[in-house]
Amino acid sequence: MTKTVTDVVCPFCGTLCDDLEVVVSDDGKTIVDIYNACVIGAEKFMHAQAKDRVTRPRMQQPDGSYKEVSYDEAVEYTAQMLAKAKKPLMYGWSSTSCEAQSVGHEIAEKVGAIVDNTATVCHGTTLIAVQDVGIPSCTLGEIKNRADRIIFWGCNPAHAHPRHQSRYSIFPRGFFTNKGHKNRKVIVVDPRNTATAKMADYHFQIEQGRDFELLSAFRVAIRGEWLPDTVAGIPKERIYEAADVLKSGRFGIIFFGMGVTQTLSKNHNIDNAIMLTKDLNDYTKFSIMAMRGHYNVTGSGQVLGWQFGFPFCVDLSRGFARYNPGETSSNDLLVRGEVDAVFVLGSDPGAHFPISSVKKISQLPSVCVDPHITPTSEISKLHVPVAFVGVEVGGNCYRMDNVPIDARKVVDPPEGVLTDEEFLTRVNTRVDELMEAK
Amino acid sequence: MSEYIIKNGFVFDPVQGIKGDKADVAVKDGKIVKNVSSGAKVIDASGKTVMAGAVEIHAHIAGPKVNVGRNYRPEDKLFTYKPKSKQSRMAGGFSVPTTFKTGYEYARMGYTTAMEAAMPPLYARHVHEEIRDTPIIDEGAYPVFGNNWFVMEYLKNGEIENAAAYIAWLLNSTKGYAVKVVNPGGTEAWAWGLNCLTINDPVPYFDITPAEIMTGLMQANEYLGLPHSMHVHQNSLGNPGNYTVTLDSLKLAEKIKPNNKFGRETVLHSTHLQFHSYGGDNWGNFESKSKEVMDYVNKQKNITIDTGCVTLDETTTMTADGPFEHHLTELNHLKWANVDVELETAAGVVPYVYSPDIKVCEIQWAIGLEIALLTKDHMRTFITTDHPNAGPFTRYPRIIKWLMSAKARKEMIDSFKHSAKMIDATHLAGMDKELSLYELAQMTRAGPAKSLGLSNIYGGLAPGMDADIAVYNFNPEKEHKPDEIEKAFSASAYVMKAGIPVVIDGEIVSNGNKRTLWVDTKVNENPQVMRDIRDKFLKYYSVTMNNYDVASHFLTNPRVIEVDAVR
Amino acid sequence: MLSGEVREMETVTLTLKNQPVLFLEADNISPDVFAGKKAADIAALHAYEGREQITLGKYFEVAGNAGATAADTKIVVKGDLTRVKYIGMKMSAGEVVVENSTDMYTGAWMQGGKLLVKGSTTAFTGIGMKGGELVIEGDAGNYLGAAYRGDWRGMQGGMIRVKGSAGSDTGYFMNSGTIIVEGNTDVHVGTHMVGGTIIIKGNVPSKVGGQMVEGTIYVFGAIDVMMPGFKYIKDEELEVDGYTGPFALFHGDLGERHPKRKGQIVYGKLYQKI
Amino acid sequence: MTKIALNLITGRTIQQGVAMEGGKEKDAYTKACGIIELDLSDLKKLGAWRNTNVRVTSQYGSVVVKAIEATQGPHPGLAWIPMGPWANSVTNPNTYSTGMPTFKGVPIEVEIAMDEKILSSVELIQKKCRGEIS
Repeated sequence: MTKTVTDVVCPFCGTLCDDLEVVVSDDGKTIVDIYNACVIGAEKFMHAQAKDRVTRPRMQQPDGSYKEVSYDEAVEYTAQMLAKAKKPLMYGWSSTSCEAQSVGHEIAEKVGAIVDNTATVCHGTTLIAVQDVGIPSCTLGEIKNRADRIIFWGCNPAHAHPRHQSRYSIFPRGFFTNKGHKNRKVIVVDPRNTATAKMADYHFQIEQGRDFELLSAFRVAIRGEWLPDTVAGIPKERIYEAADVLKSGRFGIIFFGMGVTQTLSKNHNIDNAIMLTKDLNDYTKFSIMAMRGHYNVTGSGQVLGWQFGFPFCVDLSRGFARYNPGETSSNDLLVRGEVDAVFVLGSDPGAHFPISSVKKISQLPSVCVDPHITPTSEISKLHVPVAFVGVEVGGNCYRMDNVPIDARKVVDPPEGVLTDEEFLTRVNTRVDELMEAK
Repeated sequence: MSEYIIKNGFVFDPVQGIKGDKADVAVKDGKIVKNVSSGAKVIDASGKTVMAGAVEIHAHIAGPKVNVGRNYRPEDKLFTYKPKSKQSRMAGGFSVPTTFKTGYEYARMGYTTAMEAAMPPLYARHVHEEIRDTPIIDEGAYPVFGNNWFVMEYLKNGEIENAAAYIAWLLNSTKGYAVKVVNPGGTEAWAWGLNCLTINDPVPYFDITPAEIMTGLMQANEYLGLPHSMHVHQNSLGNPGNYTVTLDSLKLAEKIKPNNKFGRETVLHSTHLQFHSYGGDNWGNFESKSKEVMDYVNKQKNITIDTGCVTLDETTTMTADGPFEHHLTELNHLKWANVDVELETAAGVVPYVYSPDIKVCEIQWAIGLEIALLTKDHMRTFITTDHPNAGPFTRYPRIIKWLMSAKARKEMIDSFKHSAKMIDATHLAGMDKELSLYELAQMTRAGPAKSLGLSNIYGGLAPGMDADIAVYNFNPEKEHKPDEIEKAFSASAYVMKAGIPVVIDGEIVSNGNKRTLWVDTKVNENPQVMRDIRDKFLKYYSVTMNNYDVASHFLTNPRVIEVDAVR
Repeated sequence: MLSGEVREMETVTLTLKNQPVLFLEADNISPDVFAGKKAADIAALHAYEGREQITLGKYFEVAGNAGATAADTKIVVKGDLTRVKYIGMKMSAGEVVVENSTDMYTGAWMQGGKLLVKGSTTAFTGIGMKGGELVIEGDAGNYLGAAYRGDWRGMQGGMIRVKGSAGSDTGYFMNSGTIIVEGNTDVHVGTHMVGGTIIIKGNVPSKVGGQMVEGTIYVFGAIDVMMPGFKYIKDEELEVDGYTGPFALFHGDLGERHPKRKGQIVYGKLYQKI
Repeated sequence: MTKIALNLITGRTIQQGVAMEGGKEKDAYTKACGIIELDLSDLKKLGAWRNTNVRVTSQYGSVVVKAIEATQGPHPGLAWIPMGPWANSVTNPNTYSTGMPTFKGVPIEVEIAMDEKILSSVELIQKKCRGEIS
């Protein structure tokens, strides 16, 4: 006999699909089958079942090998490291629940840490742009129900957010869009002829690194002003044409991704895209949305926001919160040698930071809390395996449009494996004792 | 058994009609009692003013748009952050404080209960997560209904009972407290970039008017007998000449009778009236219409209002009135955030600088104070800043100063750049009314508590009520310079929340025992409404119906108000 | 004080004794904070290394006493200061001379007085500046004279001169005042500028004047890629910081909103030396 | 030995996503991310067959990956390595004081490295951190 858990929330990407059905054995220990998930989401649930999974903390030995230790020893090492450090970096937080983030922030406040999340290498520049010019946006259901103009700028949902187009953007039939795809015109701006571009009515194969110029050109065209013959490799006629397509819609949306946040101009690309959206609201209704990556990177920004007032790069070292990406951002801190310990939870900087930053982590006291073996876990002094959030433990998460959805537990974690929240709570208690002693 | 006795203070309690007599207040196990044993801890309040903990009826302090305001304004926290202490977390933000600062600052001013004025249902979990992280004060949140597709469809067909059943379902799902209406119809119109600027503008596609939405929601509210009345932010907020729209909206209440078991005698709460009492037809001839509006409010007994006083600060405006925020950013060109929420509502956020050098801002400042000073029944007018829209709630002590001291008002007016023009466009300069402490207690304690249907537990010092008590360094028998008034109400000498001391000498001493208020309403089975709900989730929502409900683990110490509307 | 009157300044000399393990936050090194203090009091002022509160005396040899007010206090800072932040932060008067290179936030939120750095600085030099004179003899980093995050009120006044080169985002959200870079800069000069003057004597790769509303930018060297929203208007003969010659005037950013004055639309001005 | 100069961008692919969730220590992850996608014209310039090991070098480091034909081309002059340790061996750490490294738009040189081994993610990172390879 098996049982089916419905309305399961997928803990992979910011699309945060909440319609998965997971068939589990009746002892609730093994996942038998998964429905409605994309291939990546399905793989995530399946990997939780991997036989070779690490289930106990491991401490790096002088020869670089790893030796199994108890959770007690892991808690002690972590608490000691954080309590000793003058300025520890506590990084990650995007693949865990808001409840766990909250406990992490308590610890960070006590030890004067810097709390940064994966936005720092993903949509951090978007957050900077929002701080400079705001952001007119909407929930994904609004797009499904109303949108007839859709731009994907520097993003490739066909690969990064596989169910996005069918659930929310290109294909769904909504209240005012009962013809689905036929109601919509799709524009893709990307230097490659991506899988998403192949589905578009218009593809602008932009000269890489010239998004800021092309966005400006769109804004000039919207105002009907003069333009040079080509901008970013695109002839001005096509730019004026696109401007008319955008103005003639009833409800438009710009989705953008790392193609613009990580490209030269960075926050300025997003800034100008937001201003383009604002300009379009003088003619019709237009919104813009970041294609957030990790399933709860948005939640980390929210919890940091209500607790400290900043969405990432939060420096608590002086007993109050400060913020300034470029100084208090993980890669700048590491490369400049501003921190003396690194705690990573719910992210893999070893794989996703430039190597110069990774080398710094490997030279510092470091703890990696992660269900997986990762490049980070294999260069950290301590690796602490934990239960998969959204598979083996529930918790609140925020979708790319900031809609909170409470992730469900579908199976038990392996015998004796702690959750993020349990491990952090024990570290928090131990840190209290150590700071008290000081 | 924790016992306290607060001795020899000048007590002001409208619930018992006590007007400054020297009296003792006894507390046992979190409640006010007649008397306590000799072992009770004595708090000396001699020479001080004693009131019940204040009740905030309308502020934007928790939820998605508030957090947008925090996250997108790092400059709002620069150089003003309060470090952590042994008892308190670090606390920052001037116009949009963090959740910790929100709890601490309310408590320091003697506030022990606050209501979040606009909860987008789809984001209810977020609102409750912030409420959970807001220390000390009891909180509830008002879900917004005025642009909700279910509501508009039922009311268009005159289906009050179905609207009521849906309201009950939504309050239960979102753990909400009251029926909030923001720019009825106008916010749905905004989804197409449009608006409804009078109560008779039809809503695009839904073919219903704001007047029909407000009337229907008042009827549904009284059908259910909810503790609070319908709470409305009217159409055409902030526009010159909008006072006629305001009067049209208020008049809708004439047809409605209150029906509830909570001692509430009103059917409509009209919020931040300052923003809705404007004359003129452009910013040039912009003027106060507070007299016209307050003349009506004073004689129409089934209405309550709050002021929405402008404090002349740099602040952050935020409202579910999406089209208004777009209008504002077109005026001041400052950063604009907007979120349209599927099937339900929208919200916008824009920073705003209320400058004492700008005529319109000076006039707005005067109108807010006029509304408070023209009030005849202080149990029906409440002091707010529509935090943070007209200014941060941390400015309440300053507003109290202006209301209690004609001298303080004169000093302000004289300091204005356009004082002559401001005087011509307003009534304030000619007003010598000075608010009494008793009237203050009505407007900040007993009044809002009664309007919320909570007069049996909050807003008073009668035995059996919650031991929420504020003691101020303010001797009513002495003369006070204006700034002494502001100082006294900024940092309470002593604040007790449900019998626990939380503030001593203006400093936080405990994170208290905050509770979350919500209204659990029982109605008859309604298969049609449940079918409609399932259908809309299947077709139009982006989350499943089973992932919509806010689970109980999001609420700390829930304080459930039961309503039985089964017929 | 009367014009021509020479004012006697008291001088405090700080010499770095040893390098901090991490970085030193020395926002107290400012004439406003030192004013009225003796050497010993100054050595007792707080500085921060991570979460540890320490005294300036732990890292600096302090010699000399400050004047009675900021205006008659001069501070000379010596030693390798590349791990010291916030020197001259919020100073409103007096004088600070940094003998070598220093780190972030040098002269940040400066309101008045003179700050001279004989070496180079890194990012956020003079951000949120309101007044005074800030001179960097070496190079400056990114966000020179820029706004703090989220603030639409960038540089409000004063004068910044960099003898070497600057990084990206020079004069971000600039409102008023003058920034002169005698060398080159990286991308984004005067982005979101609404007023003031920026003079770049060297080259700028691209993204010059993007989203500019008002204000004036002069570029003496090459611009690899011009923003599409800048339209050539005419040539003009101008005197710019000691150089006189022909410049090509461009109006922009045409993609941005522009105010009207006396019925005329006001544009941002970009002058490029011919 | 021919070297060709290209502009590198990095990012997600669905194979990278699946392999990452399957385990970064596994071969599948190396197969999904230890690659560089080149336009057919650039493969020709390089004189390389499809699926040849190549060495990618930038100002910031060097790494050996397998050259394959662009799956989302054509994009002559543009090279693509899926996000991961291989890409980040050569990406530009300059954040322009925004916190964001420059993961896209990195000038690289590509040369055939037939006999050089493609390391697994863990080997690659460990060797680089220990200074065993540059």
